[in-house]
Amino acid sequence: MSSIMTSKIRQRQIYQVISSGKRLDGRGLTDYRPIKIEKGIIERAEGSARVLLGKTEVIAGVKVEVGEPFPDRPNEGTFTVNSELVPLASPEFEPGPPNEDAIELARVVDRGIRESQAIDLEKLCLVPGKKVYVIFIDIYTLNHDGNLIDASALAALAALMNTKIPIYTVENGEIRKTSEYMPLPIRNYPIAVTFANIGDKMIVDPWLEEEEVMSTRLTVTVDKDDKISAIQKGGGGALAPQQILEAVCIAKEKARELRRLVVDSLG
Amino acid sequence: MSSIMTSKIRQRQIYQVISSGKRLDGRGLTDYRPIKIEKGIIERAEGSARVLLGKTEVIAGVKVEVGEPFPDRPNEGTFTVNSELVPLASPEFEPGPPNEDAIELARVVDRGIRESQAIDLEKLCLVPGKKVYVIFIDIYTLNHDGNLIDASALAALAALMNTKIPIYTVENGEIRKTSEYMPLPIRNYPIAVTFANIGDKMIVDPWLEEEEVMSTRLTVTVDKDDKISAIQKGGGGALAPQQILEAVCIAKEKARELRRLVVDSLG
Amino acid sequence: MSSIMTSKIRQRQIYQVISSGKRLDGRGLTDYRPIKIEKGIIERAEGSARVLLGKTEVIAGVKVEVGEPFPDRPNEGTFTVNSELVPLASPEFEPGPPNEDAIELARVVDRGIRESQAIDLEKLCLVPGKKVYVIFIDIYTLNHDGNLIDASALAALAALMNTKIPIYTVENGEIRKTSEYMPLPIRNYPIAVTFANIGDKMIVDPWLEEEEVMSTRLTVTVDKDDKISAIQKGGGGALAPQQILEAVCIAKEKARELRRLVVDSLG
Amino acid sequence: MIDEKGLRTDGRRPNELRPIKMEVGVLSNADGSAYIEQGKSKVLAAVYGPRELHPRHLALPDRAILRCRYHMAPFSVEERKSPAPSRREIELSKVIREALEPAIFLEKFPRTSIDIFIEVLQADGGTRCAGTTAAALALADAGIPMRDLVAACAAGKVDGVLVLDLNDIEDKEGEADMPVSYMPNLGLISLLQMDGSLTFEEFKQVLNLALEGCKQIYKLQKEALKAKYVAIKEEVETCLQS
Amino acid sequence: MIDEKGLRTDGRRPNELRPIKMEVGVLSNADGSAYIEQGKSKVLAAVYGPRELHPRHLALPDRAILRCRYHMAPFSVEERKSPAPSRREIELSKVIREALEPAIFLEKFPRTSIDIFIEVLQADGGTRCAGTTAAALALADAGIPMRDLVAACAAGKVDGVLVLDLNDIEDKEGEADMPVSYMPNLGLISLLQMDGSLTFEEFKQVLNLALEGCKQIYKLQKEALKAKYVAIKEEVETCLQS
Amino acid sequence: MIDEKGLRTDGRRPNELRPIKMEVGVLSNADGSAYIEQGKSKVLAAVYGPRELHPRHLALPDRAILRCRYHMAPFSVEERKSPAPSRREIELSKVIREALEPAIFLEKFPRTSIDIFIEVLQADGGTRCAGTTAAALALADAGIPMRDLVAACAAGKVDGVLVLDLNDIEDKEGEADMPVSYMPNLGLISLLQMDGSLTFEEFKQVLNLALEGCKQIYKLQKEALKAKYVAIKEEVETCLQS
Repeated sequence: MSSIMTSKIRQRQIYQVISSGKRLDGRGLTDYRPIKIEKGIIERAEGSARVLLGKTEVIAGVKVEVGEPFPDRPNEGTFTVNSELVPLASPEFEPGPPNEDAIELARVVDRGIRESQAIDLEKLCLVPGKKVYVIFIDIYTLNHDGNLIDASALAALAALMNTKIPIYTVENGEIRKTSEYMPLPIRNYPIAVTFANIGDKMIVDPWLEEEEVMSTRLTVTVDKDDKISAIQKGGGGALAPQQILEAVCIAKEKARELRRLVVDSLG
Repeated sequence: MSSIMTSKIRQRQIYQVISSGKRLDGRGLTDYRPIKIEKGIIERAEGSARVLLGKTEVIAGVKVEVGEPFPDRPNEGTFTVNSELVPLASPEFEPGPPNEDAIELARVVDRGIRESQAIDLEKLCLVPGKKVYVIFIDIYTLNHDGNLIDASALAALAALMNTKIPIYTVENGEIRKTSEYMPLPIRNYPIAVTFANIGDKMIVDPWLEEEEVMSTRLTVTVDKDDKISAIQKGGGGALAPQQILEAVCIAKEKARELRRLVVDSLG
Repeated sequence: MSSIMTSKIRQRQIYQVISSGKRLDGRGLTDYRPIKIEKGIIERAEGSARVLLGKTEVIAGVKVEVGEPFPDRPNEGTFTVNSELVPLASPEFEPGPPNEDAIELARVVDRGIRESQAIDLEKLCLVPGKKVYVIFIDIYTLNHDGNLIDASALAALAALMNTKIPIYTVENGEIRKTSEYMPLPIRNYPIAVTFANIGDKMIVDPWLEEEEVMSTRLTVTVDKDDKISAIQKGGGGALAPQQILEAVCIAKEKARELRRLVVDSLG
Repeated sequence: MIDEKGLRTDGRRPNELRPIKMEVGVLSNADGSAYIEQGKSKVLAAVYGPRELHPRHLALPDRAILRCRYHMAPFSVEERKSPAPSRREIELSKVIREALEPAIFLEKFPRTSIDIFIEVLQADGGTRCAGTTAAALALADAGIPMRDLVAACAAGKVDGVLVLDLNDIEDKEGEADMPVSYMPNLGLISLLQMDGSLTFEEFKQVLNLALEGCKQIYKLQKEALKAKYVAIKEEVETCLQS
Repeated sequence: MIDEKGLRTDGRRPNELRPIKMEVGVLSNADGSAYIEQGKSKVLAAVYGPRELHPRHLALPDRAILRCRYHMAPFSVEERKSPAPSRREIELSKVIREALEPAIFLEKFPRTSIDIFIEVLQADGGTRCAGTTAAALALADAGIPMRDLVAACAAGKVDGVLVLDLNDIEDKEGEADMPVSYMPNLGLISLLQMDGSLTFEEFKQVLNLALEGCKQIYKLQKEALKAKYVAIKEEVETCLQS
Repeated sequence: MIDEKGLRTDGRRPNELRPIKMEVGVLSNADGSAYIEQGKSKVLAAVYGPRELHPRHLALPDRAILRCRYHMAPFSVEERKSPAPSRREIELSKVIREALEPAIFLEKFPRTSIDIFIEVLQADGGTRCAGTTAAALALADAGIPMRDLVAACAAGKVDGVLVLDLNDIEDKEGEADMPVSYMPNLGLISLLQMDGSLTFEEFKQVLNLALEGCKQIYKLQKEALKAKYVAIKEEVETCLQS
């Protein structure tokens, strides 16, 4: 059990079944696994959510502080996305500072949120050039069964939608925390849709064993207006332009489907 | 000589002698080795002391700076305890950042000082919320022959009692260093007493070879009013409640004995 | 090719030729390899230069920021020298923080500039005690074929001579960047001259294979007034006092020669 | 922090545990896992091993190496915590490892490692005890042979009253906090720390109080383990019937 | 950033590359190397290998390991960059490695490593593409057998106009940036990233624009390789004649 | 810093060493150790080895590896020093190692390491020299065969006067500082650094002054070594008589 590396035989099987247009777990090539989104699970965090994508489990927590804006954006709050592949989630994960996989994961989620302008950063300024809200989005992988990007992006978005930030009063450039809270101003809903290329097929939401077989990964992040906010190719393979165009098309549909789930879960 | 790991035969010998109520170096089970405390050995430090506990040798140096208080304690100075197991002290010690042993050592000493309120931190405030004295207690192990905790706690206490801090004048929130000094305000004298469990016996002040044989370590820190300030069990063994209660009783007596030594040495 | 370690046979050959007063590449014992200095190669940096010393290639870039002075030098700008032995320069170099060789290299170059007072730091003060120019000199080794110290010192000096710093206006302690620039105030021209001791000979400007054979390295930095600003012995060998005195004499001549090159290249 | 009725800030009596929820086998990748909620503290533990050790020269010829990491999620505390391990986390990792070590038959698995990972998802006091309790469950869930379970609970002194299972504010503002772990069948204490100020008499009482708490926790651990096996049995039966 | 004549800040037409200079074999120690200037971006790449791998247990029995470090010189950007690798540099190192990997016959060199080092000496946008382009040349220069060269180029959208090969200000202030690497003979894309906001139709056009750019870069790569062999040939001939 | 009588801030004549105290064999765990006080500078050195080297692949087949760490205690200087090694400490560790290396018969102990640890307990100038002097004693105390002792001392220029053995303020405010280490029997210099400003003629004189200082230090080293053997002899005799 400690090694979850898939055997060669199993790998060939996965490959062959997908070549014939099916998947070992019975899904269609562009079907997601069952998704469950729970909000507000960490009461101490200003926002939080847990996402189950099949057996993949991810928690995102949002903490809000007050800090300084970036010099070139004096009127905007800031946010950072951090991802930790904690070692309880997989025998392959090791303690220590984030490796390239964790960093790529965080940066792909970050770009989806940033480029779709999901957070209205201008509403997060308290004293221009001096004090702004600083939003930390921490993504914690608890069980890794494939497609961490989509699960993480979903968890981050759900946690942001669940976030309440403390209201401050500003007097003479001094800020004071009140006991009131307001929702984090969210104005877009970016959804990451990840494909795995296996043989000549592009499948959606690969699970762990499929990831071990895939040659290439492609993540397309689509915003609420069907616009593409971010793309990331991963893995050591390559794709034909036509494969990419088809994936982008499918991503648009899938993103709508998933967006409905997040919005519903937060009713 | 480079390896100071005790041989199996020697280990058995230590074990058997202790089982019969004696120790290889002739001490009784609750006797300390000879203790020597020297104060003021580092003139450049605001306070310092060297402790010899048998062949175990530890130096503590105190440096005093001015810095900011913690936000939740605006009227108090701060202190930190740091411990370094420098590689000249033992073939087992390696250069690099403090490992778990060094960190535990520092934190046990820290808790003894903190919980007994040995330093009157409120007297170390210069400008409330802005400027306070910041005390650094650095513990340096020079030769490791067992029971580093008690030696370190003694050295830290002696160094604090030896410390003179510069007097500042405060005008309009601006501070200015004067040429005057005053003693660091000390109001309690916590003493750490460490036991090793070997067989069914609890012995005091284990030396290195005894530490290699012990199953469990227990440190009880007692303050000047015979109150317990801190306890730390270490090592991979376990103790019966009765053993713990007995140790705590003995610790009270031993702490008085050692406290006298520190106070005398600073006469 | 991946290993550039010289074979034993080759090493003996180098040794013997030098013993007879010659060098394998035809140079005399105190000759430098051909030197080429190019200035201003990095337009984004405030100053930059590339030095080719035979096949050894080094780039130095200068960045200028505004920061705080050191507390004990409130009226002076500051500078730091940093050196990176980037892994594309040699199969022996590895990614990661600077090792002892890179640190020594940077500190030897630093001392030459600092002790000869090459930069007029007092002219780099904007608001005494608060705002000064902060100069970063970054030395990048691109190809390592021996004698990195001399090449780095030359590149650093040339880059400094090429540096333009933005002019600031100061009003009520507030500084404002103007669109004007002025040259960095340079008032001395320290030149590092490095010797390798091979057999009983002291040779100048060792190339990589000679460095592998040398027992000791000696760097003498000489300023524009023929004064010695810095010396550094390196390598695990030792030198007779007479060898050192002779080297210092030769260094004076060589430094003049090289200084002319730098000044000319910046004409 | 104790009102006129003798009740605590969260309405508990002095010798009362917080509401506790335990679940075993919550993570599919780990060899064993457990989740515990104790009041608002939420802690997850996972065990990997016995497994091959890297780097190999660390392996011991006569027993398994036990490794333990206690780690807090950045969002688990009031002010965001940097993910880099703090000195406190390093100390607690050691203390918890040493609390579990005497319970495990390490000698049965020479040359391997048993790795325990504890993640504090939300911290409201008592997380080292909750982590120890959960880790013991995860070890059992991984099928690692043990001399006894390890049950952990703190007791202490708040506003002059001796209390069981301190929450965060009681820990920070109270007079003493004493985390204890106990192996009830062996009658042995494997984790013991204290900070604060207690007379010898008080110490004795607080220790006893903590041991009582441990015994209650122990019962809950047994139930949680049983619940998992019942669940598995039901699953198997459903499977057989279908 | 597009003027009334439809020209860009640096005077280029939307579908025009910046002036590009490539040179192969510029470093004597590396097994292969290349230098590229693309506008004001200046990037150096070197390849070491196939060579023995340390530590050895990382070696693979059936193929070479490809390693890649993309790194920026402290003086390469407006504000001095700390030499420690940033998260961005770590991500780009991965992305570039994965862009080159499908082009290399790694299976020909089991148990070895091939190490690619990319140093950005000056950054003015498009450095990951320039780095990929230069690294592909350095691999060829090192004589490593390849399925195809890898040519990289970004395209994007600036002030509503779809443009090729964005410079720094266009990247930062524009609406979208999409770096692409292409293996023209294989017809495959090996690097693809995008950030910004594009409709599906725009995405299609930007992708095509980027591919056109890659094809032009590919031609320049071939010329640079040829130039080196001509230079070597001339050197040899001069040598023979003398 | 030189008064009208030609005396220095601490009352010394220009060519006078500070009061020096040396003691050999001061630590029981180390294979060799020594303590030196030179004015207010207090330095401890210890040697471990020759001993097996970890990791083993660093070992050399034909000689021992010499490793050296020069480190300052946080409380050794005016403003508390972070315990992490500074760039200065890393450089001095290298320089001191290279000063001692030519004195040791490393070839007698292939595949081992000899580790030197120098701890500056209090710094008042000249600590790299004091550290080198103490380390040489510790090596001798460890019984490691040496070609010669290594004695170190600085000389320099302060207020226009050439002086021996600079203290902290003379080093910082003076015109030049030149640390030197010397092996008197071999007549060789193994550590040489200088910073400041000296004419060629001054350099010559400062070098000679430093060598004179080294020779005096060398005598003190011999006495310290003798003192230890006398002490041991006495101990043994007392032991035999009792």
